Amino acid sequence: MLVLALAAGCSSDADGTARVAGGAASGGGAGVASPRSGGTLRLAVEKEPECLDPHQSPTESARLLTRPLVDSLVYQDPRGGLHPWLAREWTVSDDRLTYTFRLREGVTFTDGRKFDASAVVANLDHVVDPKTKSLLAGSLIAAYESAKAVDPLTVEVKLKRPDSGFLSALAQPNLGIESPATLKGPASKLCAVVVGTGPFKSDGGFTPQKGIDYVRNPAYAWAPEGAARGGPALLDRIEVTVVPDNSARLGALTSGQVDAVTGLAPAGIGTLKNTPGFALHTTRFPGANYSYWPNTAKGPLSDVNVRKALRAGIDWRRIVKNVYFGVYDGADGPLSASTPGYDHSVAAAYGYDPAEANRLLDQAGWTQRDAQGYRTKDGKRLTLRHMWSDPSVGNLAVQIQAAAKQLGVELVEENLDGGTFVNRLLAGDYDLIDTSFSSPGPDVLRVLFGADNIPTPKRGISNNMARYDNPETEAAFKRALGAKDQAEQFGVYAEVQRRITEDAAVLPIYSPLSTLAAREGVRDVRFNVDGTPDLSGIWLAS
Amino acid sequence: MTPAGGGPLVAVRDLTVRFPTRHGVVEAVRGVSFRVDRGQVVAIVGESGSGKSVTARSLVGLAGEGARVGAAELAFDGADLRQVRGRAWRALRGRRVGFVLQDALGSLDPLRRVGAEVAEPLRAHRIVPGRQVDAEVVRLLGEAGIPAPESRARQYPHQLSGGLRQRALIASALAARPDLLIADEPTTALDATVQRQVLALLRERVGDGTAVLLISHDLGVVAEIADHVYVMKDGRFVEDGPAAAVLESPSHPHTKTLVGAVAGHARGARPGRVSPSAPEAAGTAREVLRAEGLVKRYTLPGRGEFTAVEDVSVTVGAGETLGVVGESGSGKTTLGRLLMGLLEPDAGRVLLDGRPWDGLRGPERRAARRGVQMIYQHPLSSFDPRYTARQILEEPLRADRTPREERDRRVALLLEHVGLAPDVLGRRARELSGGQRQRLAIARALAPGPQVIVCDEPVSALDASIQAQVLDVLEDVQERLGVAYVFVSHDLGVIRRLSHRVVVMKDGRVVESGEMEKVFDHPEHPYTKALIDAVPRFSSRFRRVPGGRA
Amino acid sequence: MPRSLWPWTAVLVVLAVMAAVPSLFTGIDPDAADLNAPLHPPSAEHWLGTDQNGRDLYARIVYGARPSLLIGTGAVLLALAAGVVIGVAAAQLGRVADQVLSRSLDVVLSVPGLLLVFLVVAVLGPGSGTAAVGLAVVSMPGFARVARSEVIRLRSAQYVEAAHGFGWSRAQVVARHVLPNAAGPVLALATVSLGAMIVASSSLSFVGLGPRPPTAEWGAMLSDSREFLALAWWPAVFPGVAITVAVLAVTFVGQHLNRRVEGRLS
Amino acid sequence: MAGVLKTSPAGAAAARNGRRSGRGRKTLVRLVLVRLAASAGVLWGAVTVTFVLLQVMPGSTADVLLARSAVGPEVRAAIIAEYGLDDPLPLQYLTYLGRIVRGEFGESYVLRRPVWDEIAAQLPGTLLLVATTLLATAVAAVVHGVVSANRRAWVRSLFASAESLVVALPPFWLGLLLLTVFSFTLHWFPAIGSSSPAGLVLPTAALAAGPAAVVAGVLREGLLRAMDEPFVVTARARGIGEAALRLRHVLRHALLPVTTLLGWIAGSLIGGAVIIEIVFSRQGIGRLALSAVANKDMPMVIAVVLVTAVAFVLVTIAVDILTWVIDPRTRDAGR
Repeated sequence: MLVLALAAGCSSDADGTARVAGGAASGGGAGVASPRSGGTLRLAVEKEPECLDPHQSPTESARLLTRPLVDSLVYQDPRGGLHPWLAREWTVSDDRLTYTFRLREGVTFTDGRKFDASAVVANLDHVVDPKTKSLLAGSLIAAYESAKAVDPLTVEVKLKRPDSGFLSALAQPNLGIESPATLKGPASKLCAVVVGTGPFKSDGGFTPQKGIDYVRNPAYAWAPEGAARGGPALLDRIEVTVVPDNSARLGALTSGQVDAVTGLAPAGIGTLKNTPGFALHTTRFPGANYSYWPNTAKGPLSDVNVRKALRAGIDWRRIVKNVYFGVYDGADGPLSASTPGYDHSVAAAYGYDPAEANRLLDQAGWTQRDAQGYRTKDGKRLTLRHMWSDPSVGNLAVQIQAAAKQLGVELVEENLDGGTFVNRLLAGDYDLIDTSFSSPGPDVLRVLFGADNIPTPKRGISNNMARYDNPETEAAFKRALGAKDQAEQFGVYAEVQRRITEDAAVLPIYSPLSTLAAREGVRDVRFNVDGTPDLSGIWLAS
Repeated sequence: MTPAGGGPLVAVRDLTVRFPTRHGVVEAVRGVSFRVDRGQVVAIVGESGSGKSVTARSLVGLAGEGARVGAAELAFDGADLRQVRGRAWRALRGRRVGFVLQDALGSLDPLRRVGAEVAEPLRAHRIVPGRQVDAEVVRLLGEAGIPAPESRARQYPHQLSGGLRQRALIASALAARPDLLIADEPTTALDATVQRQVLALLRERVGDGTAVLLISHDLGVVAEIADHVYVMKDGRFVEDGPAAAVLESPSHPHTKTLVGAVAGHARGARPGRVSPSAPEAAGTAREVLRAEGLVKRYTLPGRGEFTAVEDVSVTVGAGETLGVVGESGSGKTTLGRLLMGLLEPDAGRVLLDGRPWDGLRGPERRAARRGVQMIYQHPLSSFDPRYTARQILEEPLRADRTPREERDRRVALLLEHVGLAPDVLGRRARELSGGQRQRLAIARALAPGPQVIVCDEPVSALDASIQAQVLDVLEDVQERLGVAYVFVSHDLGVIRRLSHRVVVMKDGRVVESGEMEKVFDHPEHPYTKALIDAVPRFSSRFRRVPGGRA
Repeated sequence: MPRSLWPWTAVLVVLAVMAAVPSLFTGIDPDAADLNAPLHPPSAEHWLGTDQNGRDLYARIVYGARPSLLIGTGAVLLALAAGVVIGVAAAQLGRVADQVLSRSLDVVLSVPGLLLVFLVVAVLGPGSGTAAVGLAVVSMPGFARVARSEVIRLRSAQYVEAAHGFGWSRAQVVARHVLPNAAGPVLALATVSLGAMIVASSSLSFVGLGPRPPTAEWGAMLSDSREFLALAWWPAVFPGVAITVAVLAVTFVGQHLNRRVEGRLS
Repeated sequence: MAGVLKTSPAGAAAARNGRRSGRGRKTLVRLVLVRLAASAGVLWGAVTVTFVLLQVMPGSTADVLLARSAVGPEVRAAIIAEYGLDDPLPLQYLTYLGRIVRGEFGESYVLRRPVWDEIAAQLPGTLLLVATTLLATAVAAVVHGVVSANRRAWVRSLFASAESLVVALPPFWLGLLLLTVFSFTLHWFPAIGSSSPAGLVLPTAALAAGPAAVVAGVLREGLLRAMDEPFVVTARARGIGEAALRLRHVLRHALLPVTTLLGWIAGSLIGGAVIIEIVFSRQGIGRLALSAVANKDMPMVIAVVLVTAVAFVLVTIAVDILTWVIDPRTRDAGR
């Protein structure tokens, strides 16, 4: 209850888009029968956005719930490829500071207004306007300087500095194009009702603790190239209900109260696997795995050997298998294996080797043992304070704690209230923090290990929780931003991954799954580039 | 009056009532026989727990939870009540037999309008058509001598004075024009004057030919109206006969005590003691307590001021008894508290031994407090429920740090003064009998060695026979220790017996004061006259008997 | 004490001992996670089965007795102490103080209990102690009110009046007569509240305001069990039974004691 | 009784100048006015206490607000400026108080919507549940209480034990069991919060069970006590039936304590329904408040506190009025 916000938030925030490994639906989805139109999809979701407007809200749920409403200039397919959408085509200047977009014709917002260059300019300006208090979108296009409408169907965007991630940023729902009229209205209105050019519209908008209802936008004719299907969506309506409680959500599905649910807990997945009549659609979230982030700046974990020992001395895979009923996969590196730019060569470093672990600890000087069998160095016990504020990871923590004890390391579980958590995070007063970090590409490494992302009282919350600061990587990040193409960018980030693995700057645990469980009749369940299910592609067989 | 034709209205032979309890069967009524004829007033007299109420209630099948009623004959107007079961009683109750309980406050449903209560029997037995009920209720209330019956009918019991409540209760009992009216202690807790009126009302009813079965502990009341009297003790009739005969020449010792008790008060004398006279001629006695122009007002939220005591001045001499007479609400209790310094007067002052209360502060005042003690009407509530008799008696002694062994001695002495056996010391107050409790209260009041004891209705809650004993104790103590009493009571008999001087209070004012004999034999103020007349006739009738029951 | 009460008294004693020295009842470490035995049904090895971490439920229930019962008890004691002080103060320190204190009590009452506890816990940080404090704050007004009305009632009692007559000082009278006799009803309320408080504290841990994991606490155990309801019923049943039995024992024995006290006083 | 004795002279006095009923109504009006006046203070107190608690909570509001976000310094500054988060506390307090007095509850820091819209959206759900719960409680209690009242002692004690058992069940656990059995397993009722009648059954049951048991007990005690009152004997002696006796006389007396109790329950439910709302995933003002506290969303928390406090005040006044109606003795008591 207490500020799951933080951990939950982190698990989806920052650098938006994700590419889905294995792309399309797993499980009994893709249609044997031919797509049929009509019907209402009743969906129960786990989390809700505090504000629906993707320009303002940073949450995964805001992306999920606004994707059916708003289209983007650029479409990024589940494999990461970039395709025209509202922008028919675009060119990039050689200095990579000017982007010119040619817009699609005949696109209208669901409030009847025409989509044109001025709309794009209005949206981009709105996102970066401090008054919008954007909690994510603004920072996604931090490089943005200005935009101008060259003609009704041409937009020219200027950047402050090169940003190799700019286009994929634009593909995010967070930079989805909303009707300019609504942008002029009060920000509070946007938190309930978002009007875009999407395949669905919702006049009633979003009600907290309740949900949101969509109806098909019959005029929709501008589905992105590379999408499953053009033309209007097949579903007549989508009714989304917010049901935070896992067991209740599962119960709602099995009792037929809803057609589909998202964010099933592993236990639920386990249950559903042996319940006939239901299909489980999953995909790995790309980006950083769910990991323990060691405080590399102070405390016992500032010693790389201790970090390495922890990585080798705990059988992470076995624990994950146990706690998550074999649903989640173990992790091989800072990034989940499904992330574009993932460097497979690091995997070897993430194996279970207790002997090596004990050797490292001895080498680090933690040679003595105290009464309870914990290692000590000059009388001080090897104690690590694990700071967490999401009770839902309790079970995992318990098992890790037990495993660490085998190693002679004491893990102190600190279940803190939000305020204290934040204070200590900013003060760097912790040894371990746990969180995951879904994200479209290797760019996320910059967010997670860049020196200017170390949270401090002055800077406020930021995402380098390992407090990792290394000149090599800093230099690498600069090069990555300026990279002229993806290959170059990936090359740079591969170095970074090896460097980080060498420094054991993160203790990865598993790759989180984005799940959508549904009754058999729910067909063509695909996942968006950021790992959220693509609701507008779904159709109902019965 | 003679029975009006037909058989007896009520005929009872060998009535027994048993109550099975956890500790075996309790026999409340042990074979009593009596009859009531039409138009006759039959009284059953006895002290609390004698079984008189149960006897009466068995006539309407209300003897109580799980009561086992047996009788050789139990007939009402020829009908055998032994055969009556469950609902059948209802035809009898209210319709043929009206029932008036004591304590009208509790006997009228406090949540319902008086009118509704009176109307209940009318509706239950369809005495008059629904439309006419209201009118009938008003008529009945008027008949019961209630002024402005229309408005009264719309009021609630707590808004009526005790007398009016009792009248209303009688009105509802008579609503269905029953042949028999059972009146259980109909006048207890009523002021003498009111008592009188209620009795008059009952007598009037008898005039209409309704028979009355009167239950009472008060011989005075019985003497007023009863034709035939049964004296009850421990579930048996110990004596019966025509009222006059029984009362004037009681044969059974119990009857004698009862009569004696009343007589004693009435004559202000008891065997072996001539009418009281102060140590020195009253008034000239060394003055221990003096009140000058006392005034005490209360502000009642939302309805202005109410003056409890208005310009009252009294003096009490050492070893003398000042009787304070007055009916409820006359301010006599407030006066007592003022004298004790428990209340601060709004005007005037109280001097104890010539030193004014208001001059005293802190320890001084506390010390002075010990000079005036109080005895309450209900001793039980004046003892800390956690305390044993010993603790109760020791407390005042601890308060002035009397050393241990000294305390034991004093306690023993106190017990002896009030005639209590030492074995009570171990018990808690509620384990003692009413009489013992009041003795204990006296003993405690004596403990601090006071000069004055304020007695607030000290015996009115006690049975007549016990009353007598307690009054004896008070007198003995006064003779031995020369303590002065301020004796507050509504009971003229009691006042007359104990007091040397008397003040009569009405609505917070002293209307008359002076030597007891003078005030009682030659009352000047009309109110005093009324009070004295109101004392049930029996006592006056009795006073004519020379020599009394010595 | 009536026969029917013996079993409940026994239960109470057992629970007390459990809370004091849990190791007497089981050799198993309640926090020992057995990776191979998650959610094992009741068996000879695990009498009440295991939870999602393969921890022995019986052991956890035994060790859970302390936090589960102590929070409630602590809350009652705190509330009792604070309530009596405030109540007596309100009754004794004159009209103004009375008004101020009584209104303040209304304020506390007017804020929804759980929300208030939540605020308190948020201020003090989660944990058993703070949970107890929070519950105490919420339940204190009840005690204060009873204490106040009792003191006011007794102030005018005749035996108190009489005691003044013996020359005691005001304080002495309060100490000798008022407080001891006010104790009865207040303690009665305390025994009644104890059961309610135990339930309340379990509700708190249910929403995550109780002691921190992995501490075994009955309410928290139930909360964990929800996730696995479809897979295992035992983690969702036994802790609840424990709470209910504990509360029943407290209630019945408490009622009996109250009757005894009343009997002695009236 | 004491009350009666205290007030009877006054009543008699009033009776003498027979304008009682009029004054009675006046006392009621005065009573209500006094209460309202006092409640203004209570509300102020509630707001102040909440404000203080929120301020002494660890963590700066800005940090907690931005915890879930990735924002540049200018946005952070904009937020701090807009909500005046770095004004001195007294100033923040007074400005906020001023706004409330003017009826402006402001905008939720987190939801970025007028708190009033939010409450308007969530309150009905809670009120509905509270209403059904109270209804269920009252009905169940009266039936159970009346049925069990005139029985043998051992039957009564059996009922009493049953009540103790129900009271001892943690409501959330009861809810959990009901949900598992009737929703997940039998599929009789919906598993997730809905305001449809069917959706209300289980939460109401879970919420009402405890209170109903308590009230039933109190009611029975009241009935038994009332049956011992002398006026019952008198009434019987008038020859009225047992049914009439219970209906016209006894029940009303027993209802007095029950009214107070129900009022108390109503008051506590408005905030206390939260846990059940969580178990049954119902929307409600309680959950709104809890998450608001977690996020230091001051305007939202205080608004909720105000709403519930007002409800509390209204309920108490309602109880007073009811007592006034049922028990004439209180009418002359003034206050």
